[in-house]
Amino acid sequence: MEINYLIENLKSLLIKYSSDKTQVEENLFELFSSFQTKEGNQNIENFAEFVLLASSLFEIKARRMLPQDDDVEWMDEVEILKDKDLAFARLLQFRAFSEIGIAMASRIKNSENQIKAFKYYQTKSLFPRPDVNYIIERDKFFSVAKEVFTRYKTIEGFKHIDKDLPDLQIAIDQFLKIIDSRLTTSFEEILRDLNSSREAIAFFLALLEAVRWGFVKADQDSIGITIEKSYEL
Amino acid sequence: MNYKKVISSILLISDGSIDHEYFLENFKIDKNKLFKIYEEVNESLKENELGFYIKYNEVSADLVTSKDITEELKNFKPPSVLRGLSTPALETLSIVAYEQPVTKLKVSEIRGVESESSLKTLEARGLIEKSGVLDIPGNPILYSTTQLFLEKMDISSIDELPILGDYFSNIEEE
Amino acid sequence: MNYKKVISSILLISDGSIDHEYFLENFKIDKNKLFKIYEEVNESLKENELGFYIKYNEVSADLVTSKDITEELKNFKPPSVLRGLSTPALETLSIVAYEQPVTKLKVSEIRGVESESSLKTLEARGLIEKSGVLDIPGNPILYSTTQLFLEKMDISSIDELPILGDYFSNIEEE
Repeated sequence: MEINYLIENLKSLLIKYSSDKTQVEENLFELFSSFQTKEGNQNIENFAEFVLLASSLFEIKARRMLPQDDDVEWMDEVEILKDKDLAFARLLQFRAFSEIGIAMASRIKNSENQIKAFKYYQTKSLFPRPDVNYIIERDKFFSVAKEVFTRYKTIEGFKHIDKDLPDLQIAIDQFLKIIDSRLTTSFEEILRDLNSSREAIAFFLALLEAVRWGFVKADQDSIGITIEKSYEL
Repeated sequence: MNYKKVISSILLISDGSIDHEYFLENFKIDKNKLFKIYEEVNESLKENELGFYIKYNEVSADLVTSKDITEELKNFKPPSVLRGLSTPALETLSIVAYEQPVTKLKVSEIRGVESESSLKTLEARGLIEKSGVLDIPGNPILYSTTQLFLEKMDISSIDELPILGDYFSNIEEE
Repeated sequence: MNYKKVISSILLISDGSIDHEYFLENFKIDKNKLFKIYEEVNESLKENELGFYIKYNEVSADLVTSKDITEELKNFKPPSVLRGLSTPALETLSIVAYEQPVTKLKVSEIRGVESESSLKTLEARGLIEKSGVLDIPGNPILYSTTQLFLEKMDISSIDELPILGDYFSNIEEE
Protein backbone atom coordinates (compact mmCIF):
# COMPACT_ATOMS: atom_id res chain seq x y z
CA MET A 1 0.00 0.00 0.00
CA GLU A 2 2.80 2.35 0.93
CA ILE A 3 4.57 1.63 -2.28
CA ASN A 4 1.46 2.40 -4.28
CA TYR A 5 1.20 5.72 -2.57
CA LEU A 6 4.79 6.48 -3.40
CA ILE A 7 4.35 5.51 -7.01
CA GLU A 8 1.30 7.75 -7.20
CA ASN A 9 3.39 10.59 -5.89
CA LEU A 10 6.19 9.93 -8.30
CA LYS A 11 3.70 9.82 -11.12
CA SER A 12 2.45 13.25 -10.26
CA LEU A 13 5.99 14.48 -10.19
CA LEU A 14 6.51 13.08 -13.63
CA ILE A 15 3.34 13.89 -15.41
CA LYS A 16 1.53 16.69 -13.65
CA TYR A 17 4.38 18.98 -14.24
CA SER A 18 3.65 22.54 -13.47
CA SER A 19 5.88 25.52 -13.85
CA ASP A 20 4.50 26.48 -10.48
CA LYS A 21 7.30 25.40 -8.22
CA THR A 22 5.04 24.92 -5.25
CA GLN A 23 3.35 21.99 -6.95
CA VAL A 24 6.61 20.09 -7.15
CA GLU A 25 7.51 21.13 -3.66
CA GLU A 26 4.20 19.93 -2.31
CA ASN A 27 4.63 16.60 -3.95
CA LEU A 28 8.07 16.19 -2.50
CA PHE A 29 6.86 17.32 0.90
CA GLU A 30 4.12 14.71 0.83
CA LEU A 31 6.56 12.10 -0.27
CA PHE A 32 8.90 12.81 2.59
CA SER A 33 6.08 13.15 5.11
CA SER A 34 4.98 9.68 4.22
CA PHE A 35 8.37 8.39 5.29
CA GLN A 36 8.18 10.19 8.58
CA THR A 37 4.85 8.66 9.47
CA LYS A 38 6.43 5.28 8.99
CA GLU A 39 8.46 5.72 12.13
CA GLY A 40 10.49 2.71 13.08
CA ASN A 41 9.78 1.03 9.80
CA GLN A 42 11.95 -2.00 9.32
CA ASN A 43 12.03 -1.40 5.63
CA ILE A 44 13.85 1.83 6.12
CA GLU A 45 16.48 0.71 3.60
CA ASN A 46 13.90 0.30 0.90
CA PHE A 47 12.57 3.70 1.67
CA ALA A 48 16.01 5.22 1.67
CA GLU A 49 16.47 3.75 -1.77
CA PHE A 50 13.16 5.17 -2.75
CA VAL A 51 14.05 8.63 -1.53
CA LEU A 52 17.20 8.37 -3.56
CA LEU A 53 15.28 7.42 -6.66
CA ALA A 54 12.68 10.06 -5.99
CA SER A 55 15.34 12.69 -5.75
CA SER A 56 16.91 11.44 -8.99
CA LEU A 57 13.54 11.73 -10.64
CA PHE A 58 13.15 15.16 -9.21
CA GLU A 59 16.56 16.04 -10.55
CA ILE A 60 15.64 14.84 -14.01
CA LYS A 61 12.45 16.74 -13.66
CA ALA A 62 14.29 19.82 -12.62
CA ARG A 63 16.44 19.61 -15.69
CA ARG A 64 13.33 19.79 -17.83
CA MET A 65 14.39 16.69 -19.66
CA LEU A 66 10.88 15.52 -20.26
CA PRO A 67 8.87 16.72 -23.18
CA GLN A 68 5.90 18.70 -21.94
CA ASP A 69 2.53 19.29 -23.50
CA ASP A 70 2.16 20.73 -26.93
CA ASP A 71 2.87 24.27 -25.87
CA VAL A 72 6.59 23.45 -25.40
CA GLU A 73 6.68 25.10 -22.08
CA TRP A 74 10.31 24.35 -21.45
CA MET A 75 11.36 26.60 -24.29
CA ASP A 76 9.99 29.54 -22.39
CA GLU A 77 11.98 28.57 -19.42
CA VAL A 78 15.17 28.20 -21.34
CA GLU A 79 14.53 31.75 -22.52
CA ILE A 80 14.86 32.90 -18.97
CA LEU A 81 18.45 31.83 -18.96
CA LYS A 82 20.90 34.46 -20.08
CA ASP A 83 22.23 32.51 -22.95
CA LYS A 84 19.48 30.49 -24.52
CA ASP A 85 21.60 28.89 -27.17
CA LEU A 86 24.20 27.82 -24.72
CA ALA A 87 21.60 26.30 -22.46
CA PHE A 88 20.07 24.44 -25.35
CA ALA A 89 23.43 23.21 -26.53
CA ARG A 90 24.14 21.93 -23.05
CA LEU A 91 20.83 20.20 -22.90
CA LEU A 92 21.61 18.41 -26.13
CA GLN A 93 25.12 17.76 -24.96
CA PHE A 94 23.85 16.21 -21.76
CA ARG A 95 21.37 14.01 -23.58
CA ALA A 96 24.13 12.95 -25.89
CA PHE A 97 26.57 11.99 -23.18
CA SER A 98 23.96 10.22 -21.18
CA GLU A 99 23.21 8.00 -24.14
CA ILE A 100 26.84 7.57 -25.11
CA GLY A 101 27.63 6.48 -21.57
CA ILE A 102 25.24 3.59 -21.97
CA ALA A 103 26.55 2.76 -25.45
CA MET A 104 30.10 2.74 -24.11
CA ALA A 105 29.09 0.49 -21.25
CA SER A 106 27.69 -2.12 -23.61
CA ARG A 107 30.86 -1.96 -25.66
CA ILE A 108 32.97 -2.49 -22.56
CA LYS A 109 30.78 -5.38 -21.45
CA ASN A 110 31.27 -6.97 -24.83
CA SER A 111 35.04 -6.62 -24.78
CA GLU A 112 35.15 -8.10 -21.29
CA ASN A 113 33.90 -11.35 -22.80
CA GLN A 114 37.44 -11.91 -23.93
CA ILE A 115 39.50 -12.78 -20.91
CA LYS A 116 43.22 -12.11 -20.83
CA ALA A 117 45.93 -14.56 -19.97
CA PHE A 118 46.95 -14.19 -16.36
CA LYS A 119 50.30 -15.89 -15.85
CA TYR A 120 52.36 -13.03 -14.55
CA TYR A 121 53.12 -14.94 -11.37
CA GLN A 122 55.22 -17.31 -13.44
CA THR A 123 57.80 -14.62 -13.94
CA LYS A 124 58.61 -15.06 -10.27
CA SER A 125 60.33 -18.33 -11.02
CA LEU A 126 62.02 -16.85 -14.06
CA PHE A 127 63.39 -13.80 -12.33
CA PRO A 128 64.34 -13.48 -8.67
CA ARG A 129 62.04 -10.53 -8.34
CA PRO A 130 59.79 -8.90 -10.89
CA ASP A 131 62.02 -6.33 -12.44
CA VAL A 132 59.56 -3.56 -12.96
CA ASN A 133 60.79 -0.04 -12.94
CA TYR A 134 58.64 2.00 -10.68
CA ILE A 135 59.01 4.19 -7.69
CA ILE A 136 56.56 4.84 -4.93
CA GLU A 137 56.27 8.52 -4.37
CA ARG A 138 55.96 8.79 -0.62
CA ASP A 139 53.89 11.93 -0.64
CA LYS A 140 51.52 10.55 -3.21
CA PHE A 141 51.27 7.29 -1.32
CA PHE A 142 50.28 9.05 1.87
CA SER A 143 47.87 11.41 0.24
CA VAL A 144 46.16 8.47 -1.48
CA ALA A 145 46.04 6.63 1.85
CA LYS A 146 44.53 9.63 3.55
CA GLU A 147 41.97 10.04 0.81
CA VAL A 148 40.91 6.44 0.76
CA PHE A 149 40.46 6.25 4.52
CA THR A 150 38.62 9.55 4.60
CA ARG A 151 36.33 8.18 1.97
CA TYR A 152 35.84 5.03 3.98
CA LYS A 153 34.95 7.12 7.00
CA THR A 154 32.30 8.92 5.05
CA ILE A 155 31.34 5.94 2.98
CA GLU A 156 27.71 6.26 4.06
CA GLY A 157 27.70 9.47 2.09
CA PHE A 158 28.19 7.89 -1.27
CA LYS A 159 27.27 4.29 -0.78
CA HIS A 160 24.59 4.73 -3.39
CA ILE A 161 27.26 4.83 -6.06
CA ASP A 162 27.86 1.14 -5.72
CA LYS A 163 24.49 0.24 -4.37
CA ASP A 164 22.92 -2.61 -6.16
CA LEU A 165 20.08 -0.69 -7.70
CA PRO A 166 17.85 -2.39 -10.21
CA ASP A 167 19.68 -2.70 -13.49
CA LEU A 168 18.26 0.15 -15.48
CA GLN A 169 19.59 -1.10 -18.78
CA ILE A 170 17.81 -4.43 -18.37
CA ALA A 171 14.63 -2.67 -17.32
CA ILE A 172 14.83 -0.40 -20.37
CA ASP A 173 15.36 -3.37 -22.68
CA GLN A 174 12.42 -5.22 -21.15
CA PHE A 175 10.29 -2.14 -21.16
CA LEU A 176 10.95 -1.44 -24.84
CA LYS A 177 10.26 -5.09 -25.65
CA ILE A 178 6.85 -4.82 -24.03
CA ILE A 179 6.12 -1.60 -25.88
CA ASP A 180 7.23 -3.19 -29.15
CA SER A 181 4.85 -6.06 -28.66
CA ARG A 182 1.87 -4.10 -27.35
CA LEU A 183 2.41 -0.76 -29.13
CA THR A 184 -0.01 0.84 -26.70
CA THR A 185 -0.22 0.00 -23.04
CA SER A 186 -0.40 1.68 -19.69
CA PHE A 187 1.97 1.91 -16.82
CA GLU A 188 -0.59 0.23 -14.60
CA GLU A 189 -0.79 -2.69 -17.00
CA ILE A 190 2.97 -3.10 -16.91
CA LEU A 191 2.99 -2.92 -13.11
CA ARG A 192 0.51 -5.77 -12.93
CA ASP A 193 3.05 -8.17 -14.42
CA LEU A 194 5.80 -7.23 -12.00
CA ASN A 195 6.69 -9.03 -8.81
CA SER A 196 8.46 -6.50 -6.64
CA SER A 197 8.62 -2.84 -5.83
CA ARG A 198 12.21 -2.84 -7.03
CA GLU A 199 11.09 -3.92 -10.46
CA ALA A 200 8.38 -1.27 -10.39
CA ILE A 201 10.96 1.37 -9.64
CA ALA A 202 13.22 0.10 -12.39
CA PHE A 203 10.37 0.14 -14.88
CA PHE A 204 9.36 3.59 -13.81
CA LEU A 205 12.88 4.80 -14.44
CA ALA A 206 12.87 2.90 -17.72
CA LEU A 207 9.69 4.73 -18.68
CA LEU A 208 11.37 8.05 -17.91
CA GLU A 209 14.39 7.13 -19.98
CA ALA A 210 12.25 5.93 -22.86
CA VAL A 211 10.25 9.14 -22.83
CA ARG A 212 13.44 11.12 -22.63
CA TRP A 213 14.90 9.35 -25.63
CA GLY A 214 11.70 9.72 -27.55
CA PHE A 215 11.08 5.99 -27.89
CA VAL A 216 7.63 6.31 -26.38
CA LYS A 217 5.04 8.91 -25.62
CA ALA A 218 3.37 8.98 -22.24
CA ASP A 219 0.14 10.72 -21.28
CA GLN A 220 -1.65 10.80 -18.02
CA ASP A 221 -5.40 10.90 -17.71
CA SER A 222 -7.79 10.11 -14.89
CA ILE A 223 -7.19 6.38 -15.30
CA GLY A 224 -3.42 6.33 -15.35
CA ILE A 225 -0.45 6.70 -17.63
CA THR A 226 -0.98 5.65 -21.22
CA ILE A 227 2.18 4.68 -23.03
CA GLU A 228 2.44 4.64 -26.77
CA LYS A 229 5.25 3.63 -29.05
CA SER A 230 6.75 6.59 -30.82
CA TYR A 231 7.37 6.29 -34.55
CA GLU A 232 9.21 9.52 -34.98
CA LEU A 233 12.67 8.06 -34.58
CA MET B 1 65.86 -17.67 -32.29
CA ASN B 2 62.45 -19.19 -32.59
CA TYR B 3 60.41 -16.01 -32.57
CA LYS B 4 57.08 -17.79 -32.60
CA LYS B 5 57.98 -19.65 -29.44
CA VAL B 6 59.47 -16.73 -27.54
CA ILE B 7 56.84 -14.18 -28.55
CA SER B 8 53.95 -16.47 -27.70
CA SER B 9 55.37 -17.21 -24.26
CA ILE B 10 56.14 -13.58 -23.50
CA LEU B 11 52.53 -12.77 -24.34
CA LEU B 12 51.48 -15.55 -21.96
CA ILE B 13 53.37 -14.31 -18.92
CA SER B 14 53.13 -10.60 -19.52
CA ASP B 15 51.05 -8.51 -17.21
CA GLY B 16 48.65 -6.96 -19.68
CA SER B 17 49.20 -6.32 -23.37
CA ILE B 18 52.63 -5.78 -24.90
CA ASP B 19 53.46 -2.93 -27.24
CA HIS B 20 54.70 -4.09 -30.65
CA GLU B 21 57.53 -1.66 -30.11
CA TYR B 22 58.94 -3.95 -27.43
CA PHE B 23 59.32 -6.87 -29.83
CA LEU B 24 60.52 -4.72 -32.71
CA GLU B 25 63.31 -3.26 -30.61
CA ASN B 26 64.38 -6.41 -28.83
CA PHE B 27 64.24 -8.79 -31.76
CA LYS B 28 65.28 -6.36 -34.49
CA ILE B 29 62.41 -7.40 -36.70
CA ASP B 30 60.00 -5.19 -38.62
CA LYS B 31 56.29 -4.79 -38.09
CA ASN B 32 55.36 -6.92 -41.10
CA LYS B 33 57.38 -9.79 -39.81
CA LEU B 34 55.93 -9.38 -36.32
CA PHE B 35 52.34 -9.37 -37.57
CA LYS B 36 53.15 -12.42 -39.66
CA ILE B 37 54.32 -14.20 -36.51
CA TYR B 38 51.11 -13.23 -34.71
CA GLU B 39 49.11 -14.60 -37.60
CA GLU B 40 51.10 -17.84 -37.68
CA VAL B 41 50.49 -18.35 -33.96
CA ASN B 42 46.80 -17.62 -34.44
CA GLU B 43 46.49 -20.07 -37.31
CA SER B 44 48.09 -22.79 -35.22
CA LEU B 45 45.81 -22.07 -32.30
CA LYS B 46 42.74 -22.04 -34.47
CA GLU B 47 43.57 -25.17 -36.44
CA ASN B 48 44.15 -27.05 -33.23
CA GLU B 49 40.99 -25.77 -31.62
CA LEU B 50 42.60 -24.09 -28.66
CA GLY B 51 40.34 -21.56 -27.01
CA PHE B 52 42.51 -18.46 -27.26
CA TYR B 53 44.36 -16.26 -29.74
CA ILE B 54 46.62 -13.22 -30.05
CA LYS B 55 44.47 -10.15 -30.20
CA TYR B 56 46.32 -7.15 -31.57
CA ASN B 57 45.68 -3.66 -32.83
CA GLU B 58 47.98 -0.99 -34.22
CA VAL B 59 49.79 -0.58 -30.91
CA SER B 60 49.86 -3.73 -28.84
CA ALA B 61 49.07 -7.44 -28.55
CA ASP B 62 47.86 -9.88 -25.90
CA LEU B 63 46.67 -13.46 -25.55
CA VAL B 64 42.91 -13.55 -24.94
CA THR B 65 40.17 -16.18 -24.95
CA SER B 66 37.86 -16.54 -27.95
CA LYS B 67 34.45 -14.98 -27.75
CA ASP B 68 32.59 -18.18 -28.59
CA ILE B 69 33.35 -19.80 -25.23
CA THR B 70 32.41 -16.90 -22.98
CA GLU B 71 29.59 -18.86 -21.38
CA GLU B 72 31.84 -21.77 -20.40
CA LEU B 73 34.38 -19.44 -18.82
CA LYS B 74 32.00 -17.44 -16.72
CA ASN B 75 33.34 -18.86 -13.45
CA PHE B 76 36.71 -17.41 -14.31
CA LYS B 77 35.59 -14.07 -15.53
CA PRO B 78 37.04 -11.28 -13.40
CA PRO B 79 34.52 -8.84 -11.99
CA SER B 80 33.49 -6.25 -14.54
CA VAL B 81 35.05 -2.84 -14.31
CA LEU B 82 31.48 -1.59 -14.71
CA ARG B 83 30.12 -3.50 -11.74
CA GLY B 84 27.82 -1.23 -9.80
CA LEU B 85 28.63 1.85 -11.88
CA SER B 86 25.57 4.04 -11.97
CA THR B 87 24.18 5.85 -15.00
CA PRO B 88 25.59 9.15 -13.66
CA ALA B 89 29.06 7.58 -13.52
CA LEU B 90 28.69 6.35 -17.12
CA GLU B 91 27.59 9.80 -18.22
CA THR B 92 30.64 11.26 -16.55
CA LEU B 93 32.86 8.67 -18.21
CA SER B 94 31.53 9.54 -21.64
CA ILE B 95 32.10 13.25 -21.01
CA VAL B 96 35.69 12.67 -19.89
CA ALA B 97 36.26 10.40 -22.89
CA TYR B 98 35.09 12.90 -25.46
CA GLU B 99 36.11 16.17 -23.83
CA GLN B 100 39.44 15.13 -22.39
CA PRO B 101 41.46 16.62 -20.86
CA VAL B 102 38.60 18.11 -18.91
CA THR B 103 38.11 19.74 -15.51
CA LYS B 104 35.62 18.75 -12.84
CA LEU B 105 33.86 22.06 -13.38
CA LYS B 106 33.35 21.44 -17.06
CA VAL B 107 31.99 17.95 -16.40
CA SER B 108 29.64 19.31 -13.74
CA GLU B 109 28.53 22.06 -16.08
CA ILE B 110 27.67 19.68 -18.86
CA ARG B 111 25.85 17.29 -16.56
CA GLY B 112 24.17 20.05 -14.63
CA VAL B 113 25.12 18.45 -11.33
CA GLU B 114 28.16 18.31 -9.09
CA SER B 115 30.28 15.48 -10.43
CA GLU B 116 33.03 15.00 -7.90
CA SER B 117 31.87 11.65 -6.57
CA SER B 118 31.39 10.22 -10.06
CA LEU B 119 34.90 11.32 -11.01
CA LYS B 120 36.29 9.75 -7.85
CA THR B 121 34.50 6.50 -8.50
CA LEU B 122 35.81 6.37 -12.06
CA GLU B 123 39.31 7.21 -10.89
CA ALA B 124 39.20 4.49 -8.25
CA ARG B 125 38.15 2.06 -10.98
CA GLY B 126 41.17 3.07 -13.01
CA LEU B 127 39.06 4.27 -15.95
CA ILE B 128 40.12 7.91 -15.66
CA GLU B 129 43.13 9.66 -14.13
CA LYS B 130 44.39 13.09 -13.29
CA SER B 131 46.42 14.15 -16.28
CA GLY B 132 47.54 17.65 -15.39
CA VAL B 133 46.26 21.04 -14.40
CA LEU B 134 44.73 23.85 -16.40
CA ASP B 135 46.92 26.90 -16.72
CA ILE B 136 44.45 29.36 -15.23
CA PRO B 137 44.16 30.78 -11.72
CA GLY B 138 43.36 28.03 -9.25
CA ASN B 139 44.95 25.44 -11.52
CA PRO B 140 41.97 23.09 -11.76
CA ILE B 141 42.86 19.44 -12.23
CA LEU B 142 42.40 17.93 -15.67
CA TYR B 143 41.03 14.42 -16.10
CA SER B 144 41.68 12.01 -18.96
CA THR B 145 40.85 8.41 -19.69
CA THR B 146 43.45 5.72 -18.96
CA GLN B 147 45.12 2.88 -20.84
CA LEU B 148 42.69 0.53 -19.06
CA PHE B 149 39.80 2.49 -20.55
CA LEU B 150 41.23 2.03 -24.06
CA GLU B 151 41.67 -1.68 -23.46
CA LYS B 152 38.16 -2.03 -22.15
CA MET B 153 36.78 -0.08 -25.10
CA ASP B 154 38.84 -2.28 -27.37
CA ILE B 155 40.56 0.62 -29.12
CA SER B 156 44.21 1.60 -29.33
CA SER B 157 43.85 5.36 -28.94
CA ILE B 158 41.15 7.87 -28.13
CA ASP B 159 41.18 8.89 -31.78
CA GLU B 160 39.39 5.62 -32.42
CA LEU B 161 36.40 6.54 -30.29
CA PRO B 162 33.30 6.52 -32.46
CA ILE B 163 32.33 9.93 -33.76
CA LEU B 164 29.64 11.40 -31.53
CA GLY B 165 27.16 11.60 -34.33
CA ASP B 166 27.33 7.87 -34.94
CA TYR B 167 25.74 7.14 -31.60
CA PHE B 168 22.53 8.95 -32.30
CA SER B 169 22.02 10.43 -35.69
CA ASN B 170 18.38 10.63 -34.66
CA ILE B 171 18.67 13.57 -32.30
CA GLU B 172 18.69 16.13 -35.06
CA GLU B 173 15.48 14.85 -36.48
CA GLU B 174 13.61 15.44 -33.27
CA MET C 1 31.26 -29.00 -25.51
CA ASN C 2 34.68 -28.72 -27.05
CA TYR C 3 36.71 -29.74 -23.98
CA LYS C 4 40.04 -29.01 -25.56
CA LYS C 5 39.01 -25.47 -26.30
CA VAL C 6 37.43 -24.78 -22.93
CA ILE C 7 40.04 -26.47 -20.76
CA SER C 8 42.96 -24.87 -22.57
CA SER C 9 41.47 -21.42 -22.16
CA ILE C 10 40.56 -21.94 -18.50
CA LEU C 11 44.19 -22.85 -17.91
CA LEU C 12 45.20 -19.72 -19.80
CA ILE C 13 43.24 -17.31 -17.63
CA SER C 14 43.48 -19.01 -14.26
CA ASP C 15 45.39 -17.39 -11.44
CA GLY C 16 47.57 -20.34 -10.49
CA SER C 17 47.08 -24.01 -11.21
CA ILE C 18 43.69 -25.65 -11.47
CA ASP C 19 42.84 -28.84 -9.59
CA HIS C 20 41.85 -31.70 -11.89
CA GLU C 21 38.90 -32.08 -9.57
CA TYR C 22 37.45 -28.86 -10.94
CA PHE C 23 37.31 -30.21 -14.50
CA LEU C 24 36.19 -33.67 -13.44
CA GLU C 25 33.26 -32.29 -11.48
CA ASN C 26 32.22 -29.57 -13.84
CA PHE C 27 32.59 -31.43 -17.10
CA LYS C 28 31.62 -34.91 -15.85
CA ILE C 29 34.63 -36.55 -17.43
CA ASP C 30 37.04 -39.02 -15.87
CA LYS C 31 40.69 -38.52 -15.14
CA ASN C 32 41.85 -40.62 -18.12
CA LYS C 33 39.86 -38.49 -20.48
CA LEU C 34 41.14 -35.30 -18.83
CA PHE C 35 44.78 -36.33 -19.09
CA LYS C 36 44.19 -37.29 -22.70
CA ILE C 37 42.91 -33.78 -23.35
CA TYR C 38 45.98 -32.28 -21.67
CA GLU C 39 48.17 -34.44 -23.89
CA GLU C 40 46.29 -33.48 -27.02
CA VAL C 41 46.70 -29.79 -26.18
CA ASN C 42 50.38 -30.33 -25.48
CA GLU C 43 50.93 -32.11 -28.76
CA SER C 44 49.27 -29.28 -30.66
CA LEU C 45 51.36 -26.71 -28.82
CA LYS C 46 54.57 -28.60 -29.39
CA GLU C 47 53.96 -29.38 -33.06
CA ASN C 48 53.24 -25.74 -33.72
CA GLU C 49 56.22 -24.54 -31.77
CA LEU C 50 54.39 -22.40 -29.27
CA GLY C 51 56.37 -21.52 -26.19
CA PHE C 52 54.18 -23.01 -23.48
CA TYR C 53 52.53 -26.26 -22.40
CA ILE C 54 50.23 -27.76 -19.80
CA LYS C 55 52.28 -28.87 -16.84
CA TYR C 56 50.38 -31.27 -14.63
CA ASN C 57 50.91 -33.64 -11.75
CA GLU C 58 48.52 -35.91 -9.87
CA VAL C 59 46.60 -32.99 -8.41
CA SER C 60 46.54 -29.98 -10.68
CA ALA C 61 47.50 -28.40 -14.00
CA ASP C 62 48.70 -25.04 -15.27
CA LEU C 63 49.79 -23.51 -18.54
CA VAL C 64 53.49 -22.68 -18.19
CA THR C 65 56.32 -21.55 -20.44
CA SER C 66 58.52 -24.25 -21.98
CA LYS C 67 61.78 -24.98 -20.24
CA ASP C 68 63.86 -24.71 -23.39
CA ILE C 69 63.23 -20.99 -23.75
CA THR C 70 63.89 -20.02 -20.14
CA GLU C 71 67.20 -18.48 -21.15
CA GLU C 72 65.65 -16.33 -23.85
CA LEU C 73 62.93 -15.21 -21.50
CA LYS C 74 65.50 -14.14 -18.97
CA ASN C 75 67.01 -11.85 -21.54
CA PHE C 76 63.67 -10.48 -22.58
CA LYS C 77 61.83 -9.77 -19.43
CA PRO C 78 58.31 -8.91 -20.44
CA PRO C 79 57.67 -5.26 -19.83
CA SER C 80 54.92 -4.28 -17.51
CA VAL C 81 52.15 -2.11 -18.78
CA LEU C 82 51.71 -0.44 -15.43
CA ARG C 83 55.19 0.91 -15.08
CA GLY C 84 54.22 3.17 -12.26
CA LEU C 85 51.53 2.25 -9.84
CA SER C 86 48.06 3.29 -10.86
CA THR C 87 45.78 5.05 -8.40
CA PRO C 88 43.78 1.85 -7.78
CA ALA C 89 47.01 -0.01 -7.04
CA LEU C 90 48.23 2.76 -4.74
CA GLU C 91 44.90 2.80 -2.93
CA THR C 92 45.09 -0.95 -2.43
CA LEU C 93 48.71 -0.77 -1.34
CA SER C 94 47.96 1.90 1.23
CA ILE C 95 45.12 -0.14 2.68
CA VAL C 96 47.29 -3.24 2.96
CA ALA C 97 50.06 -1.16 4.51
CA TYR C 98 47.87 0.37 7.18
CA GLU C 99 45.47 -2.49 7.84
CA GLN C 100 47.77 -5.48 7.50
CA PRO C 101 47.26 -8.34 7.72
CA VAL C 102 44.09 -7.80 5.73
CA THR C 103 41.75 -9.87 3.55
CA LYS C 104 40.73 -9.13 -0.01
CA LEU C 105 37.18 -8.56 1.22
CA LYS C 106 38.21 -5.90 3.71
CA VAL C 107 40.29 -4.13 1.09
CA SER C 108 37.38 -4.18 -1.33
CA GLU C 109 35.09 -2.90 1.40
CA ILE C 110 37.30 0.04 2.24
CA ARG C 111 37.87 0.95 -1.39
CA GLY C 112 34.27 0.33 -2.29
CA VAL C 113 35.25 -1.71 -5.34
CA GLU C 114 36.37 -5.25 -6.08
CA SER C 115 40.13 -5.20 -5.55
CA GLU C 116 41.31 -8.60 -6.73
CA SER C 117 43.24 -7.40 -9.74
CA SER C 118 45.00 -4.66 -7.79
CA LEU C 119 46.08 -7.20 -5.18
CA LYS C 120 47.39 -9.43 -7.96
CA THR C 121 49.32 -6.57 -9.49
CA LEU C 122 50.90 -5.66 -6.18
CA GLU C 123 51.68 -9.28 -5.41
CA ALA C 124 53.25 -9.77 -8.82
CA ARG C 125 55.42 -6.73 -8.19
CA GLY C 126 56.51 -8.17 -4.86
CA LEU C 127 55.07 -5.30 -2.81
CA ILE C 128 52.60 -7.45 -0.90
CA GLU C 129 52.43 -11.15 -0.12
CA LYS C 130 50.08 -13.74 1.28
CA SER C 131 50.87 -13.89 4.97
CA GLY C 132 48.38 -16.40 6.30
CA VAL C 133 44.70 -17.15 6.48
CA LEU C 134 41.99 -15.81 8.73
CA ASP C 135 40.60 -18.36 11.14
CA ILE C 136 36.98 -18.04 10.10
CA PRO C 137 34.88 -20.20 7.76
CA GLY C 138 36.29 -20.05 4.24
CA ASN C 139 39.74 -19.20 5.55
CA PRO C 140 40.21 -16.01 3.55
CA ILE C 141 43.80 -15.20 2.64
CA LEU C 142 45.54 -12.41 4.53
CA TYR C 143 47.83 -10.00 2.75
CA SER C 144 50.73 -8.04 4.21
CA THR C 145 53.40 -5.77 2.77
CA THR C 146 56.85 -7.16 1.98
CA GLN C 147 60.42 -6.23 2.67
CA LEU C 148 60.55 -4.76 -0.84
CA PHE C 149 57.75 -2.39 0.11
CA LEU C 150 59.75 -1.17 3.11
CA GLU C 151 62.75 -0.67 0.86
CA LYS C 152 60.73 1.27 -1.68
CA MET C 153 59.29 3.44 1.06
CA ASP C 154 62.72 3.80 2.58
CA ILE C 155 61.60 2.78 6.04
CA SER C 156 62.76 -0.12 8.19
CA SER C 157 59.45 -1.26 9.64
CA ILE C 158 55.79 -0.58 9.08
CA ASP C 159 55.68 1.15 12.45
CA GLU C 160 57.47 3.99 10.72
CA LEU C 161 54.54 4.73 8.46
CA PRO C 162 53.21 8.15 9.39
CA ILE C 163 50.08 8.09 11.48
CA LEU C 164 47.14 9.11 9.41
CA GLY C 165 45.63 10.91 12.35
CA ASP C 166 41.91 11.20 12.61
CA TYR C 167 41.28 9.42 9.38
CA PHE C 168 42.78 6.23 10.51
CA SER C 169 42.06 6.12 14.23
CA ASN C 170 38.36 6.61 13.72
CA ILE C 171 38.05 3.57 11.59
CA GLU C 172 39.02 1.23 14.35
CA GLU C 173 36.33 2.65 16.56
CA GLU C 174 33.67 1.88 14.03
